[in-house]
Amino acid sequence: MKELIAKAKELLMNKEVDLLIGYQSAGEKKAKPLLIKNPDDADKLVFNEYCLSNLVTYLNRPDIKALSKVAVVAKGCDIRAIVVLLSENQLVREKIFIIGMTCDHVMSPDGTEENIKCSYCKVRNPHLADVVIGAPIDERISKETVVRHEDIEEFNKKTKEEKWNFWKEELSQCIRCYACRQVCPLCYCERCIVDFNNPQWIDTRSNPRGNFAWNIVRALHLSGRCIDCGECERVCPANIPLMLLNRSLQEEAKDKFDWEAGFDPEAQPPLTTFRKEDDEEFIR
Amino acid sequence: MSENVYKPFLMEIVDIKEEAPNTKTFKLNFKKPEEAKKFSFKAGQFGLYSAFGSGESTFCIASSPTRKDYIECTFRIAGRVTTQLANMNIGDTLGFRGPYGNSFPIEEKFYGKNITFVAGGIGLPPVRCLIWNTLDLRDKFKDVNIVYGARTYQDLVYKNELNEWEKREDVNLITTVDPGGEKPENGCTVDWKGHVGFVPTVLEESNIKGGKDSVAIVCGPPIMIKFTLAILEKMGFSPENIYTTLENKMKCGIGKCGRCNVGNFYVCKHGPVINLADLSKLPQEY
Amino acid sequence: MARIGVFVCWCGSNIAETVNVSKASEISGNIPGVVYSVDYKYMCSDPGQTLLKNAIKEHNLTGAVVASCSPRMHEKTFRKAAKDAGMNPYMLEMANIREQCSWVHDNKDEGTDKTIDLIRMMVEKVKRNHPLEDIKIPVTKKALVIGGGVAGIQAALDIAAGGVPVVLVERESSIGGKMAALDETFPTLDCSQCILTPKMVEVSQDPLIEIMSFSEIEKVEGYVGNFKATIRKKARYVDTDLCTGCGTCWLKCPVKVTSEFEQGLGKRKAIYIPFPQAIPSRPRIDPENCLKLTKDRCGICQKVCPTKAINYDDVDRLVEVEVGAIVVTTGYKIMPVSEFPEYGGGRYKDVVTALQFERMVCASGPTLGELQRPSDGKLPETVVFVKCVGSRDPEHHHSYCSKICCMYVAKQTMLYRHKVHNGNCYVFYIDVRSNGKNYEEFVRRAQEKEGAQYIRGRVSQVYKDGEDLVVEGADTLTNSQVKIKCDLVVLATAMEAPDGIKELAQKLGISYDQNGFLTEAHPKLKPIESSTAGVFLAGCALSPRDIPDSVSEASGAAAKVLGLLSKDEMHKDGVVAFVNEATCVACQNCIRVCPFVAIQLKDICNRKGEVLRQVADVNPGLCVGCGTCTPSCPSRSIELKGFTDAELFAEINALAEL
Amino acid sequence: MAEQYIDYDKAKEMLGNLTKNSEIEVFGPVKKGNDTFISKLNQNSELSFDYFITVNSIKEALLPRFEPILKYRINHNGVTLEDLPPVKPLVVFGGRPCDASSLPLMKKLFNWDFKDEFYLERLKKVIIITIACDEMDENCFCTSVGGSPRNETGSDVLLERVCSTGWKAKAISEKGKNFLKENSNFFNAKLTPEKGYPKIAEKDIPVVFDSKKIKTWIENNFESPLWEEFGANCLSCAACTFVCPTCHCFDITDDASMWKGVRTKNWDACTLPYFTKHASGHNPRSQSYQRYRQRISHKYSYYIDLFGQVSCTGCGRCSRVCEAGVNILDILKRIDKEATKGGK
Amino acid sequence: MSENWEPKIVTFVCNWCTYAGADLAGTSRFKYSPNIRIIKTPCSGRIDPMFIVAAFEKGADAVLISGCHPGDCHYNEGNYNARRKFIMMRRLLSELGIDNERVIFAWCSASEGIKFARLVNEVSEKIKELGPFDEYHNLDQEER
Repeated sequence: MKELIAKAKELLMNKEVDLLIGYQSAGEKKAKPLLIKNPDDADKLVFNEYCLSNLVTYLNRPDIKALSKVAVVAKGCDIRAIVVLLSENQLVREKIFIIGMTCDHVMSPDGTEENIKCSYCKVRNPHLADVVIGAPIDERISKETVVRHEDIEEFNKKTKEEKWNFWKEELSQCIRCYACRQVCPLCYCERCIVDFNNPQWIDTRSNPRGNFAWNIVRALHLSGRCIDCGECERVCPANIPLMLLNRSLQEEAKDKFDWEAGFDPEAQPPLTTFRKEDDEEFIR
Repeated sequence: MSENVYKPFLMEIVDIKEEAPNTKTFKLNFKKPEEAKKFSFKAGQFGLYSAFGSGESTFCIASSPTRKDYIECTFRIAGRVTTQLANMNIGDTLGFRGPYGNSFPIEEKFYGKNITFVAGGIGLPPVRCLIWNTLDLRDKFKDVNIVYGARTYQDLVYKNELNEWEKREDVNLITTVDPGGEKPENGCTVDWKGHVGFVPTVLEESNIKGGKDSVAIVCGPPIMIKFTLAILEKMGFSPENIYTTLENKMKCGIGKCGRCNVGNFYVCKHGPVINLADLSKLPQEY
Repeated sequence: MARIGVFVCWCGSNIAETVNVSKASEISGNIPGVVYSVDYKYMCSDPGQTLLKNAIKEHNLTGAVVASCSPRMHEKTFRKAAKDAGMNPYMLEMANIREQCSWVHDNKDEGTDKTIDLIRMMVEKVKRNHPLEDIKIPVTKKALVIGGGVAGIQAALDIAAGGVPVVLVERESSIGGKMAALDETFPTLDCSQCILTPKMVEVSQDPLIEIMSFSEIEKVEGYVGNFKATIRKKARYVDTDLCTGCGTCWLKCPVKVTSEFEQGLGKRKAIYIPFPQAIPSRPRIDPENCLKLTKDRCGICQKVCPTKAINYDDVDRLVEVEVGAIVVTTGYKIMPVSEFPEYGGGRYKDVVTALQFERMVCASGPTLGELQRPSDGKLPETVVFVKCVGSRDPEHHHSYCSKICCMYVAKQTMLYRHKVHNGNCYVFYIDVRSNGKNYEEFVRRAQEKEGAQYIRGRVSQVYKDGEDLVVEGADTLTNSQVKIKCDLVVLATAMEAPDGIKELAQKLGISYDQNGFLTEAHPKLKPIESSTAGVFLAGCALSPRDIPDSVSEASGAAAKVLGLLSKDEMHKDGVVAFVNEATCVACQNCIRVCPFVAIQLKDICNRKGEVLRQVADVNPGLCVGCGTCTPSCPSRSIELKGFTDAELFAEINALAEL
Repeated sequence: MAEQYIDYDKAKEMLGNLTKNSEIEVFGPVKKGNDTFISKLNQNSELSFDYFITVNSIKEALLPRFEPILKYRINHNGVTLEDLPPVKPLVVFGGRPCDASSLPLMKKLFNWDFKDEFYLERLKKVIIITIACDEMDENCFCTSVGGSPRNETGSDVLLERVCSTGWKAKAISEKGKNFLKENSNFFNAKLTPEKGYPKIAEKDIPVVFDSKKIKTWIENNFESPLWEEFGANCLSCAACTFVCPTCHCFDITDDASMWKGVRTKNWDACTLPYFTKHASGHNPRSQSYQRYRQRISHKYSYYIDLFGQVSCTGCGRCSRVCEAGVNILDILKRIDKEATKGGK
Repeated sequence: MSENWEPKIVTFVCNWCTYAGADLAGTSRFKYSPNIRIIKTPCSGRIDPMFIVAAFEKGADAVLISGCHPGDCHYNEGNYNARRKFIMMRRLLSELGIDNERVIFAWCSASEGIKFARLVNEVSEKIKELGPFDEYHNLDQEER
């Protein structure tokens, strides 16, 4: 923590960055984002296992994008979002200063359970960072490991009908607050497809039809891009298990395109390229 | 349940005029004569026009309240609703609900005064209603000046009426197009006799006088309004005597949907007509 | 204002038999926006088209739907009629009620219902259609040919013959390419130089052709009809304008080095022309071996030059040329023997490539046609040729066939036997591919009349036994192992994509395959077009070819260029992508998926010229209207005119329940 | 009348009974994950009564997430408007006093000049059965805006916990009295009030700011840089407004096939980026802090100008749901402090 | 299910291969079920996976998507790009419990008129077996 605060002060004091995005405490076993411009505020910075938010999402905000340089405190999993944003021309690497935090896992606010994404984490030691803070941590999963998500495996035991009923029930509770979209570091469109009305692709009413279309399009637009930060699911006020969809598409991208997002900013995103030998068993 | 406030009148399109590229004027009759009888409005009020299947869009009522039995609206194609409206034919049905909002204080504030209208581009329709209202009660006012400009000759709306006003002795009409707008390569089909220059400049160079007895009504794109207001104040118009209409995004038109407010000023209820003195008290959120 | 006319065609009984056309027309008349509907026996007939034209005029139609046969049949016809009547042709759509309805269904009720649906779908689409204009692109009437081998020479000559100026860029100091190094050519055994050099001279004398030798492509910008190529003229140290090619300099030059043109078998000077018939006949200085340039000594050439053409301070220069079309004829290289140590390549001097063999037997070669083996100059009494070295060998090298080896090996056996009448020559082969005019006869002649002994099988190794080489291999026909003692081994090594081709392809925005050969736009129907409009391909740049194929492709490419540049401006249809700049966030998805490199990033600047943000920008000249960009755009900021989402959704929407 | 009690089982039975009647809509607390939501009940709903406060408010019952306001048919000759189904009577069980007290507030708006009969009709037909609070957390501040854990405003029946499995019922309105009468067979549980209930008293939730001071500060400080600080964390989603009992903004959209259509009023939120964006691209509130300023100012200033009352019931739902850590109470306290400091 | 219910199959095809293949089925008079409605796009690359959703929303019981065989694409790569999108869409739909039999992908060339006709018949038969896609259509609730 001392190191973090010192670094933050240094960056702000020397005007190396205009803004620093980190975490502050929000009570016991809770942390929340902290956006500071003044070096004196750096003392509020904390980093602990309750720092769940993916702060990278703030880098997309127009007022923050307009700044000349911004520092962001990021865990390895968060940096994966930066990688995707770089590969999609949304960030200029020189305009961000990445304070990478080594991180073994984060905890949900009730403070007992390790967050589900952490069990699949391959980046406990942050990549791409300008400075890494924290002692190195043993990676429990190597980059090459093909991850099988237990929740997906479990879910896929259901029959078609069970799946349909499950999602119908879940998605009918979506209130279309777009918290999932707004928190997602990869949802940066100037105009979301749901705000496009000529034609109206997606029913804006929060009726089941609109909710299906919205969640389908969201999952599709994240396919091959989602970096498993789980923020959408975490912020969903209706507790919809959105990551079930995102994770299954991650698996698909891995299986079919040998692709995991968020590691290589130079690589071509999988849905903007192809291989001639891609799977087409399903095509008649 | 009693009356549904969101239920529109069904209107039939009885005439369509192409005013400028992508700009049309509809003349609308009530489908039910009894609704027409009950209907009245004041200059400056607006309504919500439905293209069934696409939704509603807000425009002012462009015809004069002194002319009964029909209403007119002028719109430019901008989004989904206006696109569908533009596709309609004479005889087709659209929806209208209104009139909503406040109006110009003609009797209280305008009678006996010089009236100056300043409009740019698609800003003429909101004041056209008031222009005809004024002209229909011409003897209640002193001088009537109309300064109207658009980017090009093509973009001037209500060309027939401009001709009509031009000919009238009791109206001082000044028309202008932006530099280049008078040229044939920019679509000008006539030998342009009006001014060439931006509205605020042309206004400043005119012989129109400000003062206590003078009221100005300004409508047009934000940038034009901004410069025009400065000129008007310089010409001696007092902020209380400069009126404009606000055009915030609206959905319900009746003060419920929470979209159009500027501070505590609900454009759909307290507006859209507002004078500069009041406007300057509001937060800059329009 | 949508005023749409619907025209239902009977197509005689072709449609009317299965579709109640009058009912379809009547019901279509009730679709909102439809102001006129009619059915007619033959819409495509003259009276049918007149009916359409008159209705457009009389009813002031803004759009029309012709329900008849496939648009592939008559869309052009009806759109032209619509245009004649003053309607934008893209405001007419066809509902295919013949091929996709009346001809495939039997039940008249079902056919009629489907017809009405199809009409309704098209009416809804037409309501959302926008008038489109054809795109006109001005063209620069000049062509660039990259690569001065026989294909490039042919392309340049043919283009110039059509009256269009050509810039011919060659990386080496002379044009001529690989063919200039060959001795005689199959299947006629005419001398390569005898047929090539006249063409080289022709090129040099054609006033419309500008040769830029010892030059390379630095950068290519622009698009079809409007390319701007930057060419690097490499430092030659000889002013080609002043030089007369008298040859004094290279005669006097004291430095002798290995000649590339002679495939390492002969020598050249540090100032040199690669071969006597070089075009342009202007030397260059090899700066790595020149004493003046390396050690600041000597300077003889400058002293002896009668025209003061030598300039030791020469530097690379960049030249820009504007051209309307480009032909890429960059040829190939062959694999060196050193890649095949198992065959003694690189270890034994007497294991040579086929191209080296060409020089060894060539009358203008280092030995002036005296066949001598490299190691000791001995006349080889036994020669073994090995085919498919590096080709058709997916485990170790290339999986493709180099195509010409079968023929030139047959030729070389003959050349050998003509030099050494009682010499033995053996050919190891997998099979013999001789599918060209007079090719099979030629191979048979080599085998039957000229004494070449063909052994079917692979060579396992080549080793040395004293002075002799021993070739060990399998004869799969007799199923036996063979060992042949010989004096010389000639390896028919594979043809490969030349060095730098990938970089060049990237500069041109064209694609290449896993072997580095350039990819044609369509393997069958566009074999000499690249994926970038205005860039054409010929010869071995595409894949191994023989001379007649390369030359005919070059002529084909020239014809394409002449066709393209024949008009002052190109016209293409208005179905192209367009960007909504207000909502584009420049994520580059569209740019990445566009198969035609038609989209680029563009800066949006404020009045001061500062870059505010970037957006995608479609070059309508390059866009072919496939629409692959559209689904790739998450915010739907790029759409395809004529197939917008609004138009396609309208069709889907028209299907909803009544 | 003797005191009436209802326990968990009877409550379940009653609500189950009410759901059988398809002519009324019943809302009640349903558990999902660790949270409880006010949801429309059906026969299979699993009710839960052990919750501190529901994630969402009872707003959903009276102002549906989406609601048809017009139906029409399109044909060649024009358009025909169709009748809408009548609003059904409702029973809303399990809201807190900070839910119920929003109803009179919202009524003022929907009754302002033009009458939105969809809301007003529901309000007429609804039975609000509120459960008084016996728990609180750091986000609660009802007392600062005139409420209390046992506030009766807006409720028809108020239930007060007397033991771990039941409540004492109190009719607040005429409607409530009738409801208790009609359902007396469920409100006849034999319960003995236990000691220790209710667990909290009004004084446990101290008044922490003065809403009058806040209004004055807002009026005078539209351009204050503090707004940027308040809204710094905001990511511009609508979660806070959608769970808020008093946020009422909506959108109107049409959904139509070729031949028929429905016009619908849908929840919308001033915090969403597109809310005020014009077709021209101009957006009066383009930045997230500006939108957040609108939200607070609307509740604590503009609404008072229009209807004389703060449009906030102090439920704290917005803070609880905000995962970006925007906390309305912190902000209001800070404004209060600023206002005190500034002496205005 | 009403007795005379017929499936509604929305078909998105590319202009160069499958549309031409369908034309060939016509000129060859191969009969097939009248339950399909073809929407033409220039290339399978233009077909957005969300068209499937749109079609279901508008009452389709199945969606058939067809383009050129790999290597045949008129625009070289459009179908390859499309294929990746379809892979993702298919997985997503199956996660949601939507029957994969209702979303059919096929390559059909300009010469495969018979394949096109057979395909339509097979799909039509299968959907008749499965019945109308009421689950999806019923998602469209006008009121809560």
